[in-house]
Amino acid sequence: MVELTLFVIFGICALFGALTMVWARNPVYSAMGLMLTMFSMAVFYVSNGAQFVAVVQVIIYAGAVMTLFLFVIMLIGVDKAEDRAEKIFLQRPLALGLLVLFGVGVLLAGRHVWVTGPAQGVDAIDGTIEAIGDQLFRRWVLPFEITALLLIIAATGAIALALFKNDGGDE
Amino acid sequence: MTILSVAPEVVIVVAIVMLLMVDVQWHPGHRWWGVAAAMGLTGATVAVALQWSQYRGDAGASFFSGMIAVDGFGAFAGMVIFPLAGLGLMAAWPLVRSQGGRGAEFVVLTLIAASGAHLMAASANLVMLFIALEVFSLSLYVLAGFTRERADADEAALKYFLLGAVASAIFLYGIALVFAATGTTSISGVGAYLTGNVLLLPQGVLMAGTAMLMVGLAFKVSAAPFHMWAPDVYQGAPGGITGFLASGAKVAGFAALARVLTVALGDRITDWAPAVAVLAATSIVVGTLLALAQTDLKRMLAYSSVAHAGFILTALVAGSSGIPDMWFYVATYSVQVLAAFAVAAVVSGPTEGRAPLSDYAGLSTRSPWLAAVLGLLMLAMGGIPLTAGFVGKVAVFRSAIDADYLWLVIVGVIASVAGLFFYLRVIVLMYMQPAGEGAGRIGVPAGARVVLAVAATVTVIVGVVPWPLLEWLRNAIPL
Amino acid sequence: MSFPILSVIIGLPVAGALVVLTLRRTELVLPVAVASALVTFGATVWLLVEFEVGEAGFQFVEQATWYKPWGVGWHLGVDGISLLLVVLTGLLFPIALAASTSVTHRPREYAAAMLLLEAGILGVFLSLDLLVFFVFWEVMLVPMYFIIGIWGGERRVHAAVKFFLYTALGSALMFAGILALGFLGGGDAGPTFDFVKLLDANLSHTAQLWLFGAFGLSFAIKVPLFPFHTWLPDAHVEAPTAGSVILAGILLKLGAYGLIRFCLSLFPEASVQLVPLLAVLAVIGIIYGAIVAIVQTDVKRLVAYSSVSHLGFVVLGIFALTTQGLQGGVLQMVNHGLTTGALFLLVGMIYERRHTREIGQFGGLATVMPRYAGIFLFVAFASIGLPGLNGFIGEFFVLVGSFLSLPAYAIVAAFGVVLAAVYLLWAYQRMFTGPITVEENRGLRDLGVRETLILAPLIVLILFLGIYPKPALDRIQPSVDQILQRIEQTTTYVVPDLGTTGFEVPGP
Amino acid sequence: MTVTPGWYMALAALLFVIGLGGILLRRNALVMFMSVELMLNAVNLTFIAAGRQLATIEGQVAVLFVMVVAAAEVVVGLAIIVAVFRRRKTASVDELSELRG
Amino acid sequence: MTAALVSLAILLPLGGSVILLFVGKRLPEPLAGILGTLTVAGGFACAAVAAADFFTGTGQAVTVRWFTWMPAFGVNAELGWDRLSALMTLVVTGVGALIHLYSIGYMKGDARFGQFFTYLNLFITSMLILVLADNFAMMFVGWELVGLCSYLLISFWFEKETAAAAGKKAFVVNRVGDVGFIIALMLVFSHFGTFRFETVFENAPGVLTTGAATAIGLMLLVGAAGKSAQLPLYVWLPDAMEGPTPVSALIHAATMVTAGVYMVARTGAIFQIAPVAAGTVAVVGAATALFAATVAVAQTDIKRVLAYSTISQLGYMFMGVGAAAYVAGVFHLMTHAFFKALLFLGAGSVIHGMGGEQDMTKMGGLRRKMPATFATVAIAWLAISGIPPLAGFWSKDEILGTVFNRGGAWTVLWGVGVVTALLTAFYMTRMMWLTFFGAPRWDEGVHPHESPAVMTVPLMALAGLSVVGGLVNTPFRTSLEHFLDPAFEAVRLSAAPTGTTALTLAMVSVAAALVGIGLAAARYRDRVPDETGFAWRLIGRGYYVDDVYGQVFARTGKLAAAWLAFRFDARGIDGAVEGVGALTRKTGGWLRPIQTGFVRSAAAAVVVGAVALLAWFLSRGGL
Repeated sequence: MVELTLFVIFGICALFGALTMVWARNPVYSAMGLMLTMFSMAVFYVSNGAQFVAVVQVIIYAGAVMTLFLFVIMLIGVDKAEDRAEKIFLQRPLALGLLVLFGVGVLLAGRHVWVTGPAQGVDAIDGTIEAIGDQLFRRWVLPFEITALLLIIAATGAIALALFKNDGGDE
Repeated sequence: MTILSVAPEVVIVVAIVMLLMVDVQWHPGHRWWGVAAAMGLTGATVAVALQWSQYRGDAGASFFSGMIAVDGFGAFAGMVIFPLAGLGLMAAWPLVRSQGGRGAEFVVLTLIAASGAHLMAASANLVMLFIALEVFSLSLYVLAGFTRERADADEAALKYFLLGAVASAIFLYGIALVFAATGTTSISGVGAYLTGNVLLLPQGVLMAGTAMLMVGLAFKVSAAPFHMWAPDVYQGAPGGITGFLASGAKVAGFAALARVLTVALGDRITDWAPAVAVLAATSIVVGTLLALAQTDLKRMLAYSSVAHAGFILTALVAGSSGIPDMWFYVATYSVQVLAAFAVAAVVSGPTEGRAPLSDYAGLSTRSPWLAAVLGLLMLAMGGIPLTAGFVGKVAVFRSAIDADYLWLVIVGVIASVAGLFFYLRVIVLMYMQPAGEGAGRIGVPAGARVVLAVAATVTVIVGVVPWPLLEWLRNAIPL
Repeated sequence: MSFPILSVIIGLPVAGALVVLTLRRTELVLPVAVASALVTFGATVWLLVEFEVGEAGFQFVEQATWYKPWGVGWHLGVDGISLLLVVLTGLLFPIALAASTSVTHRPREYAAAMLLLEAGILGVFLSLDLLVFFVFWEVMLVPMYFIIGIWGGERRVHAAVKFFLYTALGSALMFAGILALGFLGGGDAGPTFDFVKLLDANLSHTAQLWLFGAFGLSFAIKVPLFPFHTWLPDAHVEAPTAGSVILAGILLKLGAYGLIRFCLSLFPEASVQLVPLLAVLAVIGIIYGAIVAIVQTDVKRLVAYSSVSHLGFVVLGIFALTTQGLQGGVLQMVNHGLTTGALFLLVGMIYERRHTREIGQFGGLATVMPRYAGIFLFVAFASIGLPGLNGFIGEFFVLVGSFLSLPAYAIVAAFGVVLAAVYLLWAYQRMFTGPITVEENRGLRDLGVRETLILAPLIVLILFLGIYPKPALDRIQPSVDQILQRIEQTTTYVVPDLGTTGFEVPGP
Repeated sequence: MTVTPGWYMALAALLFVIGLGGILLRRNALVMFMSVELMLNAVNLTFIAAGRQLATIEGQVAVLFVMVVAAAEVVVGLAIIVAVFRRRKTASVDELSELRG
Repeated sequence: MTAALVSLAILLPLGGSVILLFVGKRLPEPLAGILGTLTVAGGFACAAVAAADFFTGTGQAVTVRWFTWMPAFGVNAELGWDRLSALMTLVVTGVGALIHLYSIGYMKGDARFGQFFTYLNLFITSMLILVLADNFAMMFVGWELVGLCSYLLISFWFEKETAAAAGKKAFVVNRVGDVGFIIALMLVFSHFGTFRFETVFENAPGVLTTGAATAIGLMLLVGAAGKSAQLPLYVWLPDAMEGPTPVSALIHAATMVTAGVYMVARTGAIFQIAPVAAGTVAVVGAATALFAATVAVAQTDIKRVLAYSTISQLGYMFMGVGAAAYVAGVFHLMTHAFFKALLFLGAGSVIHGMGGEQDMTKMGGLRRKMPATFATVAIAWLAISGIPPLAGFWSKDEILGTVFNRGGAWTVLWGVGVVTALLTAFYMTRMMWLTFFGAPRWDEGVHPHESPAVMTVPLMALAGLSVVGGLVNTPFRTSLEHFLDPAFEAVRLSAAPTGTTALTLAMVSVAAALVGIGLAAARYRDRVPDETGFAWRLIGRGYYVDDVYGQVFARTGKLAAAWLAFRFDARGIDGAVEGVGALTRKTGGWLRPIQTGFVRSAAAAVVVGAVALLAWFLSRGGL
């Protein structure tokens, strides 16, 4: 019952946030909408037994990442509100049609049952740090190491692309 | 041997670290980068060669709790990718040098992309595959926009990035749905689940997941209609790196696609083969037709790569029996396309994005060897015999016919004739039309020379005597 | 295995091409190329001499498996049908090369392209593995494309591309057909592309029809059969002299050769069923090509259309499915190679002098160039099919041979004989007789020794084959009969019987 | 009424579609990028919900990896957007259409 | 021995031709001619020696086998030496030698003197191949080769456009006939499986149905009509007069044009089974005879008179062989060879003497200037007119008599023949009077003179033959018939009338001749009447048949060909080909706008693909 309540409330929040993000003309509002959705997600994670992930979601995602977004939004100007005119021929009707089809498709796919795979265990899972850490450093150690490469890319890439030295900029 | 399974990546990472640290400390310049990259790539190649020698054929195994597969398939991919990255860097070297100190980052990103590509081919787990794909793609996004002198590069990078992100999100969604449907993210696990169980429940989620996995990978290999980024990116990206961009994506993308389709979904071939066939046909037709109308060499090559993606997909309709043929095509085509873009980089400039075809008029007088190699490559891409391109076409069409996809073959052969038109146009320009006013001789940088020599040699030798390679692939790669 | 003469024959021009490319001195290029082509010719003559007359099967066979899973291998052999064409190829190349002294632009590449072309053509005639055959078939296009495109006339690029694409389109379907055939014919043992093995393939009727279509279209374009002929005039007009000689002399034969070797042998049922279609197209080609040739104003175009007409005879002969018709078809290929080759050489010689091929630009040439005129007339008459010259034998065999099975077609085709006289003699009249109308022509010099020597072998052969064709026919006949036997065994077709029953011609 | 993981997954599907909508309908590169993040979040929710039903923690691990990837992607993406903005003073992707045809 | 001699008869002229081809230019003028003449004369000698056995009655037909020619047809290069071919060989080489001799004088000073004899010798060779062939294929070879020589010699003076055109026309029209011949060959082979005369004729009654025989016969007739200038293929012969006069004499009067007659005679066994075909031959012959005779009446060019006269006389021969009077046909062939060659050579002599003038209205009164020519030509005139006892009378009379003797509808043909005889006498007399009698109407500067001996000697020889040639086969002494009998073994010959019928008929035809001569003599005795009225112009132009042909075949044909070439081919077929290429390229162009360059379009495309794949996969299960 609690879960249902949470689901309904935060489900509405998540959808509202998502729609806001898409709908808002000002990117700041979009960012706010997205943040709302992310928080709602965190709640869902908790209800699904993924406490640690929920924490990470809040701290890293809703916190750090969105902050980064906001920084950039500020950097490139908050006043850049988009006008709603569509330049591309047929883009909107096409997009809406496609979205509906896509959504209907996926929902139809899960109409009967969403999860068909065999249950791996009997107990309800508990996404504690221990449980996750155990997985992460045993079974998933290789992907974990590989993510290091992602970080190198992020670092070098950001430097390469956005670090304008005096000679770099040509404004 | 566990360490051997990740040895290529380890070597690459070591090389990256050495490169960066030495660079930061002593600023030795581009020579050092080259040495480091060469060592890294050579080491990685040796490592995958070792993998090949020990794990090919039936000896394939997986390591790190089923995260990475070491088998003929992955090793061969590495044996293509790492040298390809080396060639790509050689072709891109003038570009690297033109970037001053940022060149180090360029080299690093290329190395990372190479290992990402290899990991894509070797991943035995869908999540692992996703990470590898991101490693690979993110580095390419940066490389595409690396030069800051030109607006085109920005545009290319942003387009590539946004579309790539969408595609990988869809791909990831596919992983999630497949996970939900089968309870595992292991590629072979999915396959085992699908073959080993009588599935009583409706399979909608599995099917939706399959569709999205295909979207993500088809995007990577630029199959129509997921191809629209390719021409813009290839045209906008700096000439020097476009070759690696195009060829690497093909190798890694097809490796991943083939592994997912045949290992995870091999049991469902009757479901996906028709879809692959239609994708193939669409790509061939769309790529060919659009290439016909181009006036820019790089853009034309981009569309032609769309068509080639279609040809390669043609091999996949035969399922796992088509994989050696697919590899043959991918391996030879990737060298060709890399070299073709390398020519563009020489003629139009390493940092330039655009390469108007008019630049190539009379190229045979301005640089006979350049023209000869580009001509050869055009013929190879057009599928003229005695080049690897022809054997590749024989291979993939053979597979398709074996799988009773004659219609696809007919579409393919007719489109290849139409395709000849634009390949021939390049030759016409180079050999049958005079050079423009004031167009002097073109000097070919040493790196590009190596690339062209290798590409020409591979194209001709494999074209004339393809049997060893074919035999090799056939024995080594059953999944 | 005995000495691999056939591989050597294919390899010699390739080696020659490589040597030519490395030559530093330009003036050595042509002699070396000619020498290389002559050595190849020598090898083909050796083949001719050593050929066992009366044997129907393949001789000098070389066989090696290359790749079992694909069923592909190196399988060469020569029989009566290909033998003469191989020799013809060997003969025409040195001649064409020797006639190329006017090529000054990139002579090395030119000579190399010609020699590679020769290798490709020889490969097509000699391969007995369909995939290898196809390789040669396609590869041959490339040097020809360059020869037209680089060393051709004004609209060379258009012509070269058209030539390449048109023929490639045809061969694309054949390619699909070959692959399909390999699988259909291989059965459970895996695919095979070995021609000899495929002869035993038990193809369904439908499969035969489809495959015939795929192969046939490719060959029809190459021949070229009406209405697939329009690339030919363009290619001929723009090609340099040697290119035209080879194009008309040999390249066109490849199509007809393919029809005999592959369509008739591999798809007998379909062949028998499609005889009316092919015969109609052939006859249309005969008449149509000739009529269109009449009004051409460019000599090369005229000869090109005459080729359409002549090749129509060849195809008619082939699909007559009688021994005379088939023999005539094969012989006519050789004949056409000699005569049309000579005609193009002659046109090239006048072009070198006057840089025009417009018939209107000439007139009265016989006065200033009697030897040229005489040789031209001689060759023209060979082309018209005058008895005593080679063209007659071929046409006669074709006409009488096809009358046995396709009387109505043969009768219509016979009118092509009249038209041939009309277009060639009218052209001769406009070019060589009457008063000299254009001043530049007054100072033209007659053929020199070199030019006469270039033409001499063709003239001798034209006469020889016209008077004494038996040596050629003796070699053709067994192989041709074997094909007919096969057709009779595998289909309900019966080669018309001679003399006993006859057929009714409605009386008054 | 019990909330099954299926509910979450259905909700995730909706969010995913909305994210996709942002890509198709918005032309501010930043907003588009945020839409991608939304899609990734939707996928994460799917992973977690499915993982719960399957009684495996693998779903959660996968989510963690996705987050890392997303973070790296954000860095690179924002760097690209900034670079574009520096040159063009705009974040509208519609103006980046010089390469076409 | 015989074989060698027969071979030699062919090889001698051939050798002469080959030698002259290579060295002709370097030989001094008369030498080339002498060589040519000697080889032909040598051929005659050989033939005469070989034929001696036939004359003595002991000779047997001989087959001279050279080599295997076309194995698949069972055809060898073989010569058949029998009485008919022997006779033909003698005529060809005999008349040929005389004309060669004559040509030495006539062609004097021509720039291509040697070449002329090359061609002439080649012609003799070809003609001998034709008459000596022992199978259809060989005959066709000769048939075509004489056509070639005819082409070469008509357009010998190729600088003259009309000459070149005439040569081409002759060849092309002949080729039309050849199609018939070829079809006949095809029919023969498909029925008999061989081309050998002997086999074919022996088995013809058993193998051929009437229908088949008729078809073969009619096709042979088409061929013969081409070569022998019968309706409707006669148009080339008048134009052929563009050639040097000896050529006209040799080829277009004495030998080549009679090949059709020879062929019909040779293939009599087939015509025998096909009465309809044989009848058609006769009808065509009669029609041609009459038609050409009327046209000849209105010609002013001396050679054109003779040309139409030749056509007309050939018509007689056709009538004869059509009526199965083969001996009579061949007989007339022979006599005609003598007197028509003589007429042509005489005309040549006149033209030579007149400095190239051929228009009879500008001649007149030449008998004094050129007595030898006049005398000889006069003999030929009487011979052709059918005045006994000259050669033409006997042979013509035999034909007419045989035709009459067959009764029924044939009588009509006989009537036509008589009318033609009258016309023949009329136009020949007209020619004589316009040329040799009356007042000179020469152009200024023309000084007629008698030709040299090298030209007049052949005239005299031919005149002699024209006088006595008829005597070999008179109703009183049918030696030619006896001679040829073995050659026509397989054929049932029509008999000539005997007794009073024969006499009456002879008197009728002589009367017709005399009337013709009388009318013409009266009309042209002292003046040149005005002959420019419509009717004269109509027949003068040969009833405009040639013009109609020109319009219908040449002009319309050319227009049609141009339409085919420049519209249908270039625009239609090639347009379609190029169109496909262009369309493909254009399709690429049309697709380009889809590639908008907008990120969001690309994204939409991705989603389109995703939706499509989704739809496909969902349709495969799960719904």
